[in-house]
Amino acid sequence: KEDDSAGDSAGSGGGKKITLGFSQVGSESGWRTANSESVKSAAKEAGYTLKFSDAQQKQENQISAIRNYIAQKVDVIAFSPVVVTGWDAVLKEAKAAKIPVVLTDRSVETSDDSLYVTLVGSDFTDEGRRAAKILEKVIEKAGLKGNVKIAQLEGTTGAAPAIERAKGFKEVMDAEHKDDWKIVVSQTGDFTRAGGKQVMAAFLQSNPDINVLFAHNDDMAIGAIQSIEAAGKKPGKDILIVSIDGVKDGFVAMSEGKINAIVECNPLLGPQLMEVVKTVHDGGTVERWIKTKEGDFMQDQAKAALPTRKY
Amino acid sequence: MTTTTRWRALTRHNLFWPVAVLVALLLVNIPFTPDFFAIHMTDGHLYGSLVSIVLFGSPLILVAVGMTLVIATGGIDLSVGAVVAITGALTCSYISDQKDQDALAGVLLAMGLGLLAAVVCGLWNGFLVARMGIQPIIATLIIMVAGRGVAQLITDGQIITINSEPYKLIGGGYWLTLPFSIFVVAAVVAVTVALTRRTALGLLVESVGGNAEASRLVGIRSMRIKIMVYVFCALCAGIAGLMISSNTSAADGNNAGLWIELDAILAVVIGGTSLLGGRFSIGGTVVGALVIQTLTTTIYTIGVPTQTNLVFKAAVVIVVCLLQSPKFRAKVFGARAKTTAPATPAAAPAEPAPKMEVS
Amino acid sequence: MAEPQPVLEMTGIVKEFPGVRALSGVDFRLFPGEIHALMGENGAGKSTLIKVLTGVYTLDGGTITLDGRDVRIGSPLQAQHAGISTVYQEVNLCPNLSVAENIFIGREPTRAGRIQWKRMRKEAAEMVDRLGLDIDVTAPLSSYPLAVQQLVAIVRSVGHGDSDGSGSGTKVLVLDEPTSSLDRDEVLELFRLMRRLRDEGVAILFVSHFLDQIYEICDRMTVLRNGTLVGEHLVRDLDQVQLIELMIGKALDQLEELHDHQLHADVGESLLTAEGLGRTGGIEPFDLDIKKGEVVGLAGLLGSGRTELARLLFGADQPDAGKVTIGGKQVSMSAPNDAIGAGVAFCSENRKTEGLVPDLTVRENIILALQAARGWTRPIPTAQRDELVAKYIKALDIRPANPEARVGQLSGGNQQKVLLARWLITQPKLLILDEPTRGIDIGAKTEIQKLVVSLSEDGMSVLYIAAELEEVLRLSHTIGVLRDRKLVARLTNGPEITPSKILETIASGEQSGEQQ
Amino acid sequence: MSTTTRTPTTPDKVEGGTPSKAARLLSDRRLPVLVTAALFLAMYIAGLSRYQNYGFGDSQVFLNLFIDNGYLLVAAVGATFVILSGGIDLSVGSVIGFTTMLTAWLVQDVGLPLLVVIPISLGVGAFGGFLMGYVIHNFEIQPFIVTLAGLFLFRGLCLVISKESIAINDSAVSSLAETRVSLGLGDLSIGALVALVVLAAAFYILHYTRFGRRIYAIGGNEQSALLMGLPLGGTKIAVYTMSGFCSALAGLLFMLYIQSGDPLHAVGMELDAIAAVVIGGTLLTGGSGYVLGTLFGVLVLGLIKSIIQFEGTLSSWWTKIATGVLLCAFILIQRVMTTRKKA
Ligand SMILES: Nc1ncnc2c1ncn2[C@@H]1O[C@H](COP(=O)(O)OP(=O)(O)OP(=O)(O)O)[C@@H](O)[C@H]1O
Ligand SMILES: Nc1ncnc2c1ncn2[C@@H]1O[C@H](COP(=O)(O)OP(=O)(O)OP(=O)(O)O)[C@@H](O)[C@H]1O
Ligand SMILES: [Mg+2]
Ligand SMILES: [Mg+2]
Repeated sequence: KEDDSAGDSAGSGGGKKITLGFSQVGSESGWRTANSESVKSAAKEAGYTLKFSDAQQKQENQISAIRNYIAQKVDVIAFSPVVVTGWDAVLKEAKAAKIPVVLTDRSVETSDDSLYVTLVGSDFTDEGRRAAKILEKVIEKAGLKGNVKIAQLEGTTGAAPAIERAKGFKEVMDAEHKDDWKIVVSQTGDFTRAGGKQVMAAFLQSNPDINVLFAHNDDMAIGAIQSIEAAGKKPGKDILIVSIDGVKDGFVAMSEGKINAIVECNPLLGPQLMEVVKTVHDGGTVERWIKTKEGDFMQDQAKAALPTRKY
Repeated sequence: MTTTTRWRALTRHNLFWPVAVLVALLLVNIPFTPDFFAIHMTDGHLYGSLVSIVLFGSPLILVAVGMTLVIATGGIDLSVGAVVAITGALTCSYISDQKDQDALAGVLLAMGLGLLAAVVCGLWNGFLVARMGIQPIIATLIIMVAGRGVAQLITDGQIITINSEPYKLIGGGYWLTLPFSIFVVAAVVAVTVALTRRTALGLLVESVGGNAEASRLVGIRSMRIKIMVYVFCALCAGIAGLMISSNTSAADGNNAGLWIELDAILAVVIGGTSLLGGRFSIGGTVVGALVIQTLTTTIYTIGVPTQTNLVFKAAVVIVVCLLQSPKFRAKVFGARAKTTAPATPAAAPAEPAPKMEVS
Repeated sequence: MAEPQPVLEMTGIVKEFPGVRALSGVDFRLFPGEIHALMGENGAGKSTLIKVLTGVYTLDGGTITLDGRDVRIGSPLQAQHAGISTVYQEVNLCPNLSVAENIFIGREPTRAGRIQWKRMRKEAAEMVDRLGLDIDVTAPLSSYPLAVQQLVAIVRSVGHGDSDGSGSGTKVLVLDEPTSSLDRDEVLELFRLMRRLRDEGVAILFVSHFLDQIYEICDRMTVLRNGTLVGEHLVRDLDQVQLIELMIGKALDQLEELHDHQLHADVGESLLTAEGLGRTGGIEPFDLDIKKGEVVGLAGLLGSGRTELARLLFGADQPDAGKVTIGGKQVSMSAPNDAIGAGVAFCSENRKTEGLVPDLTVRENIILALQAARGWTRPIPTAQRDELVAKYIKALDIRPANPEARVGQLSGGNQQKVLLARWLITQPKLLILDEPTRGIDIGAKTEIQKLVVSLSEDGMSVLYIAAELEEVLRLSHTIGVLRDRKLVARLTNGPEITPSKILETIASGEQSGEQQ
Repeated sequence: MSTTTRTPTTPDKVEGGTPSKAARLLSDRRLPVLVTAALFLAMYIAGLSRYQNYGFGDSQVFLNLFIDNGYLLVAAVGATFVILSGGIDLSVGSVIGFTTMLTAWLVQDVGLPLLVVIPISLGVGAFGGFLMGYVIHNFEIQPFIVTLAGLFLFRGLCLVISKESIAINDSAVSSLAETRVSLGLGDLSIGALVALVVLAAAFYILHYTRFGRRIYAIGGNEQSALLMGLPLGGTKIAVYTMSGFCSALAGLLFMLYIQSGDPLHAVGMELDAIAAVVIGGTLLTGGSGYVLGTLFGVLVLGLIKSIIQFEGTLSSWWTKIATGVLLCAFILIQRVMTTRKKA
């Protein structure tokens, strides 16, 4: 099916329109959907033909999608890998077919660095580190004295963001707060609000003295806030909350004073990706890792930032 | 003598083992959370672990109750999770479009809309299974796959957050100091029990599940009954969907009710209903669902490391099933029972033994 | 006959089920080269004894010796290895497999582990042929009626010895009511086979409720009552009356009276008319007229289409031609509901697959049809229900008389009675009974026949199918004769109609008697 | 009764009707497989005409169906055994995931050679299946539940080995993974070839060994099979062992396919396997079906996936909806075609 043939004019340098094959992980969260939308609209704006496929969180689907892109002879392949490992074979096929590959969102482990051109995206471990750093500020601001008892709401067990965010956070904690910070409980909330709420309710029963919550994403934090309130405590005051992502609802909660700080993980990397695709297609060189523009937000910045939140 | 016979009668009761496991699981928490059974007033409502088990377990109980009837007819419904998602998505997106999200009429209408969608899903499942004769697992797989897509289509792939006090009541609110969802569950369970045991529906369902051909030949309109149970199951899933979305005041098309079908089926089986169809027990299902929810809560509170959650769950499931298996009990406890009570068989009278316990 | 060593000896056998003591201290001996009848009323414990012997149930007490050695048989497989072949009461074969496979499964001819299908089919065809059956052995078993399935089961168990080639062969052959659904021809064929095996030295245990058959073929018998041993006798030492008295445990008075009963004459106007009703592959289009209070019997050989005819009248199968009028109104026979709504009841010959819901209780099974007719919204009031159920349990003498017992745990005969009760309770206008006396003991059989007579006197019409021609003749006003799945004749009963006359009609396929 | 005269030579036994009826019934049993195969072809041709310009017609695209679904085929063959015997195995996906983790861990972290690791993994999978079969048979617990516990257990064990995925850089693995066997029309991977061999072996076992026929018998009627003196327990346990083995083998193929172990690999793949078996015309109640049908079931699922990828414009949720709709259309058409023939 030939579509979008009307948008030809915007193509690169008047030549043939670039065809980009993009394999998305899935649509497991609002963040991911915003990411997909960003890629789609940016591709349209840039006038590329976009072949988009959703892998439903399965690596095998992504691999077969990439194979199909190779069979269809697209110009550039981009994908957000479901997992970091296991891409060598299919990337070698792409290389053999002389199709450049751009990673988005996260990196892969390969034996041969030439298998992909560049990575556009953030780094989950770094987000964990930033979360720990900003927690320092939050604690200082709130004037919390004594031991910091942290409850951690992890993402889906085995999922990379969950593992790496926890890793980054722990790294900083072990290095700088070995004595005064302690993660007293840690469980998976599956990145969902319902999960966050349920797990937090149980935490508050078994460890009523928790005073800090670190959630691997905003949704779990929002769920946890409800449980904290149900237990008669004040989120943001009795229990300080730091989370990652920066979705709109997170900012709303932060502007209400219920979340103390958010580490942003920006999904809107479509435009950046399109630029990279064009450069790569035209044979230009790009950096190995193009970081997305992201910020850390404290409560006082929330009100101002809220209107700019799109997703 | 009388105590031993009473004890034996008790252990023979079909709810004995599930309840025993439930109690055991609750007790496991004590060393980890000493005031596990404590319940106190907070903000004008009761608060405590037991309350939250019931609160968070409500959706599972609802889905499992619906699932029980489907399983009793010899079917299975994999689509409940998707129905949960669709109902929540539709209701929340309707409410979020309203100017005044607190308007009761709007909320009711939204809920009606959501439940209607659930009923449509149920009708479709029933149609495929009863009318077209497609195997239930595959017939309901269709909505399981497509339904989540539909839910995400409705929510645009985002989590829709709403801010509606009346809607919050169903799944997250309190009434008479208790979670409102307890009342919803109680009502649904009561209606189901009444529907199946006060009318002849239960008998007909068991008959269809027990021997479909014989049921046809006694003139039971099994097609109608099957469609009915699938619709009922979807409706229960729909109510659970309202509850889940109301609990967090948000509709998550992708994650709401994810894998709830497996837990529901597990609850039904722990409750003593056979997956082959026939005899069913609503009471057993409720206990089964509580066992699963307690297990989940226990995992959270006793500090099982996340990576061993599933191993722990598997171990408990295996233990429950082994305890419920008469064969296992005979093999493990049988030897001991024989040595401790040799008098009982000898003393058994020649006349017919006492009437069996009837539920 | 000098007392040789028994091949099988069971002593002090005890078997308990929760709430029931099915066998209490039964002794049983079986000698090589004899055909030994196991007798007793429904629920006496015959099948249980057989299942204990073959390892289906574990025994709770007693010993079994085979060839003088103590044995513990833990499963039917072990029983087979020990040389015991069994045909159980309910047909126990795999409906999804072909006839040939059912005969051979577990011991298929193989070469280097590979099944030789051709050889297996050929041998199966020969074996089936030897019993006088002419069927396609590659067709799935489920495509044949119960009687054929029963024969296949017999072929399987008998064939076990010969084709094994192992030399050991069958020492003991157990047949639990194998003749209950066979007609005369097949029975004779079976008997011929049994005699041959007996002469080869096989010990045969035979269960049947047909006393004539017992007297025809058996040498010795063991009588059970209520799970206890009543006695062991040589068949020639006991006459039928004595035997029955042993079985039921009291003097016998009313059994004979049916033999010379008069068919009542007040047959009313037409109740059901079928015109050109038929189904391709089932039965050719036929006309049939059943009057109010009339008993119509169907006669025919095995597989002649009696069941098919009955099923069409009930809407169990959908006819593809013809119409049915009941009470002056045309009824579309698209589903059983239509027929039930018009007052037709159908008691299937195959109680296991088409009749009972084994997991439900006796009470629930009995009220099922009535409840279905009332619809789910109108449950039968508890008091009325219990009264009705109690009444029919008593009337049909269902044992155990516990309405809470699971039907699946009842003895075969008692299950049949539950099925009957289910339909009697709906008080239909036309009652179709397909082999209602299958597996029912002699006392109950008479009861059921008396019941049919009294029902028809009260104005109920009955369509009666039974393997025994005498039974049909005794009860029916009119007899429909079927042959090759075609209704070939309708005979009005009278003194000149005898079993041989009917057999002649079947053989010639023509209406030799007077036209209706 | 005793007075009955011998039947005069009855010209008995229906001749004409029987064979044709039998033939009809026989063909009925194979019909679902034929219909599935025909529908698969129809779907493929439809895909051809729609995506011709995108290289759908390339024979490699067809062969990719085997390469990309080889592991699923092996898993589905295992599931076919279980389903034919009247059971069900929900642990398939988890065992696959577990095998990838175990092999990756053994090869990468422990440093065992692949040749040692393969039998270990297969053995562990088969042993897992054996345990489940043992519990199912000996304690008479419903297979659905036992294997559900297996699902939790093996997934849990994956995470116990490691929460993170493990890449395999073993040269033996990558050379195996990258080996392609040319068929003239295109290439097949080792995984695809193994899958085809497994399929052939399964066909032979099911139709030409006593064990295979026992599986059908047990699926047809377990109680009867027992009374007919078939070794019920042994067969059932063997069936689950076999399924465990197939799952582990599928796990190895999957490991080859993606050259890594990850605790979240193959989540929910049991449903794909069961769906493939059922689409292939096997009855979930057991006793009826063909392993060839399973092949077409797997191919149909793979084709649906390919078509959606070729379409290339579907957003995430439309992908799910389209999968459901295609599946539904397929099942309905299959159903209508098989019933019309019967009437
Ligand atoms: N599985 C079982 N569970 C409980 N009770 C049983 C079971 N099987 C048989 N019984 C009981 O054992 C008794 C003997 O039954 P059995 O089947 O041996 O009778 P039978 O002599 O074969 O009768 P019939 O002539 O009707 O076949 C009956 O009272 C029956 O209800
Ligand atoms: N040679 C045969 N012997 C027995 N049955 C056969 C034979 N040939 C065909 N049949 C089967 O007989 C069936 C019709 O039998 P039906 O059940 O109506 O007979 P029936 O007269 O009721 O016999 P039964 O005494 O077994 O109840 C057909 O479906 C056909 O498959
Ligand atoms: Mg019996
Ligand atoms: Mg018949």
